[in-house]
Amino acid sequence: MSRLNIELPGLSLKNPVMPASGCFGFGKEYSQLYDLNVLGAIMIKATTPEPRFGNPTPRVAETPGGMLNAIGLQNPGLEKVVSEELPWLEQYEVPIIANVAGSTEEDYVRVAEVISKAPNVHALELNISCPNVKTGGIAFGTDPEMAKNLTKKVKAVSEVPVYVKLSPNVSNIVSIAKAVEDGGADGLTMINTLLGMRLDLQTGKPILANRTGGLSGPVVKPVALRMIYEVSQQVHIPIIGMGGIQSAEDVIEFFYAGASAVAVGTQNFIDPFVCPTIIDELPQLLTQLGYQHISECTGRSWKQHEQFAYHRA
Amino acid sequence: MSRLNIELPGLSLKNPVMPASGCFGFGKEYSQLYDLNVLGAIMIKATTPEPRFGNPTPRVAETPGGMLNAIGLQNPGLEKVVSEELPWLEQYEVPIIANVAGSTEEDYVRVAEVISKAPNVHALELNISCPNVKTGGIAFGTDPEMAKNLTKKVKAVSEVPVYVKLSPNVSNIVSIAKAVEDGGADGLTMINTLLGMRLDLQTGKPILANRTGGLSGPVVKPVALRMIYEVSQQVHIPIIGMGGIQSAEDVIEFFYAGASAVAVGTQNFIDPFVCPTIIDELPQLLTQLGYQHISECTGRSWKQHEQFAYHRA
Amino acid sequence: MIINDQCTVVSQQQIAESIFELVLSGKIVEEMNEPGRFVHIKVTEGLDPMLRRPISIAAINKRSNEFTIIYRKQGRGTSLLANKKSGETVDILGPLGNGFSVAEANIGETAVLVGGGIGVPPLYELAKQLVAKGVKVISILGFQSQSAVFYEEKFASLGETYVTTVDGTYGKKGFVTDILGGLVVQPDVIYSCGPTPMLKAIEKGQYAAKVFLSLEERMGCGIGACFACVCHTKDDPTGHTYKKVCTDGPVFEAGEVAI
Amino acid sequence: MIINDQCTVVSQQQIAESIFELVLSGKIVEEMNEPGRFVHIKVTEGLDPMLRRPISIAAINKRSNEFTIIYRKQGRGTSLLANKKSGETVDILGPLGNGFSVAEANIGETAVLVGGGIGVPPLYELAKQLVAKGVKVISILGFQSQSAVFYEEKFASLGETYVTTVDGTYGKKGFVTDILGGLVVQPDVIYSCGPTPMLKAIEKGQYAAKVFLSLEERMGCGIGACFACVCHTKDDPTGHTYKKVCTDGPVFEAGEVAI
Ligand SMILES: Cc1cc2nc3c(=O)[nH]c(=O)nc-3n(C[C@H](O)[C@H](O)[C@H](O)COP(=O)(O)OP(=O)(O)OC[C@H]3O[C@@H](n4cnc5c(N)ncnc54)[C@H](O)[C@@H]3O)c2cc1C
Ligand SMILES: Cc1cc2nc3c(=O)[nH]c(=O)nc-3n(C[C@H](O)[C@H](O)[C@H](O)COP(=O)(O)OP(=O)(O)OC[C@H]3O[C@@H](n4cnc5c(N)ncnc54)[C@H](O)[C@@H]3O)c2cc1C
Ligand SMILES: Cc1cc2nc3c(=O)[nH]c(=O)nc-3n(C[C@H](O)[C@H](O)[C@H](O)COP(=O)(O)O)c2cc1C
Ligand SMILES: Cc1cc2nc3c(=O)[nH]c(=O)nc-3n(C[C@H](O)[C@H](O)[C@H](O)COP(=O)(O)O)c2cc1C
Ligand code: FES
Ligand code: FES
Repeated sequence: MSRLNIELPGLSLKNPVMPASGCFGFGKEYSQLYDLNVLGAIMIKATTPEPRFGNPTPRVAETPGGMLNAIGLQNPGLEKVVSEELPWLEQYEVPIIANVAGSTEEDYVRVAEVISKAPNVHALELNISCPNVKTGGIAFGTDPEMAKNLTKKVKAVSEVPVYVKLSPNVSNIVSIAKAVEDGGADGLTMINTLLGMRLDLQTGKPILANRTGGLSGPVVKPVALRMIYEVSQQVHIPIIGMGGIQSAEDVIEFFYAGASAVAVGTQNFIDPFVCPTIIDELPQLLTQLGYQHISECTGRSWKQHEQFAYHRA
Repeated sequence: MSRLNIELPGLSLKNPVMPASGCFGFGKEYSQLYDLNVLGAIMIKATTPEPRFGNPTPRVAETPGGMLNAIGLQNPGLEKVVSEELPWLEQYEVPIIANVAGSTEEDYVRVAEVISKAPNVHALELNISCPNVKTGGIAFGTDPEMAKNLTKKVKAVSEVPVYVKLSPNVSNIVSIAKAVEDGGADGLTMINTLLGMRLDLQTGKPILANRTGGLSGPVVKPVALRMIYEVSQQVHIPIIGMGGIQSAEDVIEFFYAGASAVAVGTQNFIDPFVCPTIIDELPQLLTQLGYQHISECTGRSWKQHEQFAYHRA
Repeated sequence: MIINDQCTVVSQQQIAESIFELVLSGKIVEEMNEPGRFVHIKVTEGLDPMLRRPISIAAINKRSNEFTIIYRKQGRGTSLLANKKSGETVDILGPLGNGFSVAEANIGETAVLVGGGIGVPPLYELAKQLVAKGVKVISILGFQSQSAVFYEEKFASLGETYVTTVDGTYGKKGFVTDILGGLVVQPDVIYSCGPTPMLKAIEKGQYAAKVFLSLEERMGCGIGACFACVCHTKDDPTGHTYKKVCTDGPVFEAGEVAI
Repeated sequence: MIINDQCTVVSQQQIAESIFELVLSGKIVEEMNEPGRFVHIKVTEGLDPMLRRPISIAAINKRSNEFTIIYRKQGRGTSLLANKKSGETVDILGPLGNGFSVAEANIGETAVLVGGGIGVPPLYELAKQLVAKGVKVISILGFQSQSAVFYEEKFASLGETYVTTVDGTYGKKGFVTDILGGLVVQPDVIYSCGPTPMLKAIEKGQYAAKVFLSLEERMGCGIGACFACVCHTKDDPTGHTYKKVCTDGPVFEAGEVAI
């Protein structure tokens, strides 16, 4: 009996662990290192209608306990993703979640329409939270109305369930989450990166050519957990959690906060075997903590509070 | 000739390094360790009209490279701060910046009016960004209109310049900064803590009794730098920067981003001698980097970009 | 005076399951006198982990300029501490807090020391000082299981010593209060350190006129500046009066604070 | 094959000002053949610092199962690496990237190796392999100052070797290109690694028909997945075609990418 399988809209996951978008390319590199079939799913790199080179380099900078990136959505473009990258991934029995990006509503709609038809794409991840592009991206992610409208339009054309990826750079994450739920989102993925910066001591200038970049890694974990905790209590759609996950223990913490599955980003760069390692370790950790199935952990932090409030009433 | 003195509204600082509010109590504890006269200024613990016990314990939790706190503005109340804490601090030749907090506009106004009359209080720091209290605090810090109105009211009664302390938990830090500048703020202090959370692996419950708490320490540095960089280019009032400062190098990085002075918070807990150490090390670092005076570093990141744009035109 | 000292590891050894005894030397020892105080340890340079860890002083040796701490390896901080080898340095801030007052027990009186698990260590220095003063010491040490028992002989060499284990694998099966309640002599003073339920039971039992309890709380600064470690006072359990565990405590008299 | 190996420190020594030579052993050596590839090093467990550091392989010793890296101690990562002592382990991911192709130089031809500063190390394994093949090797090594010079004798034992220093404190005062331009023999192949201005000058000078340059770029993953390290191709300098320094490079033929 599997203790890790999870059913989410569009996704029958053998386990709830997947690489996060932009941290795993289109899978080829990591396939040299291990069998991708062990993964619960794969979130592929953001796809835009046209090929994009992205930002000038340097594109990464290190911060205490984390990193900044300003890749700028570099990708080979919709056509090539659909004709080359996705077909290559078909050799694996792993559902693909396609990360959809763009500068205008039309961009998102176009990518969603086409990419959602690919046989191995089981869900879309609507990236309204990329901090590293000048137009679109995060603008959609900080305005509830815009986020809702975009979600609606994408839902209208998508052949698979749509997850919306939320930005943490907002005053009120719950209002954005509710707006996209209203717009018809089937699920949420959170969080994308926090906007940050580093400056070079010698020159006084930003280390990143793009000046600012997205903060990821262990440092963002407490922010991600807090947001998932807040949002999961207010929406009725599932959350795929991410932000600084490094270990099986971290996965459980995200489930406690309210996640139903998780993605691992930055840690793939540090330990390329982190996903299979976590998947291996989860069953034993569940045993240790006294759970039969990982789904028992979802929302345990607030579900217990509810129960507690109930008992007192 | 001093290479570190800085003139800011209300504040003649012999050097630009001061302990951050809430991380230094009212100075007594650290005075056992070193002579407080070395400090540029002292930002004292938030003061509310009435004494507050704050939140239940545990009030702190560790996170990778940072910490969460949910003290909840514990303080002895306005009367005692004015009659006991501030007079005790008068033995030092150090300007005091009084951190003003409350649940309602009236609270802020009352504290500001009284505390700004204390002879050694040279400036107020309006705390509209505490994430750990249910009413007031951060609500004022995420709504530009509320922030502006509160600033106006406090300015109307304060006998000393008013600095407003900004919350990083917002979609658009520049709009809040401009709003409080409009409201008459003499300066800004930024950033307060990022809202975060940790969960206990064994129980599934939040580690903090208050559930969520404010994230501080090195992890928030890139976020603080980015916000200071954005805001300093858009306002005409000075910024006292803070968020993860641990070293003289960090101080320079904050200046580059746009700060005119800095505060050190969490690092006081790890190295209680951090402020004097940084103050000692700054002159040598300036020499190494080729600056005569620390003020040359302020805004160097974007001032150079301006120059560059100018040269190209 | 509180100082920040880079102490040298004299020796480190495991003395029970997950329990380590670390002997350190440094000039901080000159500042150490009262038992029951603690040190705040930065287990590694850098930010992983970032915060200091509070650990009680278990023994002070003025002559050799050494002190001992005993700790349980549990999370990242104590695990890294357990890796320290002789000759390496450890960043120590201290001594901190208010400890056990030896003055509360008079010559010839009987003090009962009640420790639970990693609450046992600070009682050892206390026992030594009490005995040196001429106070009769009875020690009651509670552990989970046989494998967790440590320092029994050390305490035994200073006075009557009882050991309990929760699972009965060593000493008497049960809790320290089982022994405490059955003592023939009436203690003049009780000093205790251990898990909160144990301290509560001891406070409730009113086993002696003077009872001193050492508390634990999550700490930030350890020196009284951050308000992380406060507790309510017993006579104002919901008000705004408070005590700080790091400076007013960790040792309080029973009835002083709400535990 | 790329593997993640916990290598053992065989020796570590400082060989010039701030320059360290670290010899490691591990089964990863079985995977190492081509010169000019690099390893991605996690200098310490935990998150301080977090990212791996790319460092070139300077020498491969298949018989003893050892390889050498030479690096400049500058930031936190390399400083921690410099503390590693014999017997300790270092977390190595590799070998990574496309290195210098020995096949490009034919037996009897002349290859000129041009290295600047910490660009010198990967040329050493290259020199050894070229000489073993029967290629004539001339090495031109540029440094800032006398105190920064290293490995001159090692290169000299493999062929004609020139050293330049910027301040003239050792060898010829000036830049490597001063020597390169004045060589009597016409190089068949040039292999170079060093600071970008140097590489640009070599590319521009067209000193040989075949020129190979090893680039540096800030890296995330090191294996081609994160798009941190891309550069434009020379024939499409503003378009969307690109090469990744970590997998397509670090070694490129002159004219391949925009540097
Ligand atoms: C005054 C005082 C004296 C103490 N004396 C001893 C002693 O002599 N021997 C001993 O083994 N332990 C003692 N403790 C408990 C000790 O501080 C914790 O076991 C230790 O901090 C755990 O650190 P960690 O990194 O291993 O665990 P982690 O769980 O990784 O620590 C995470 C964070 O929680 C804090 N924390 C975790 N458990 C505790 C706790 N029980 N009390 C306070 N903070 C905690 C840590 O300090 C750290 O900030 C004492 C605690 C206090 C307050
Ligand atoms: C393919 C390749 C091969 C290299 N080979 C060598 C070598 O053989 N010997 C040697 O001394 N150095 C080499 N370098 C440079 C080396 O990677 C950096 O000196 C090192 O990463 C600095 O780390 P730090 O922690 O000391 O510095 P920090 O400045 O603290 O590093 C901060 C961040 O910037 C990155 N960084 C800093 N400088 C560089 C740089 N020049 N190139 C790429 N990333 C950088 C670090 O990796 C880290 O992520 C090579 C770089 C590349 C890309
Ligand atoms: C180098 C890099 C590239 C990224 N690219 C994308 C992307 O293309 N689309 C996207 O939605 N998120 C992208 N992200 C964000 C991650 O998917 C993830 O949300 C974030 O990094 C937090 O998780 P982590 O801390 O585990 O990395 C990227 C992150 C990094 C570090
Ligand atoms: C324990 C603790 C208590 C704090 N209390 C206050 C406070 O009372 N008022 C306030 O404006 N900021 C308070 N802060 C925020 C700090 O002043 C500072 O803005 C923040 O911690 C970021 O700086 P740092 O990373 O250097 O700590 C507190 C921070 C900590 C860690
Ligand atoms: S730990 Fe900071 S006040 Fe006690
Ligand atoms: S470093 Fe990640 S693609 Fe090159």
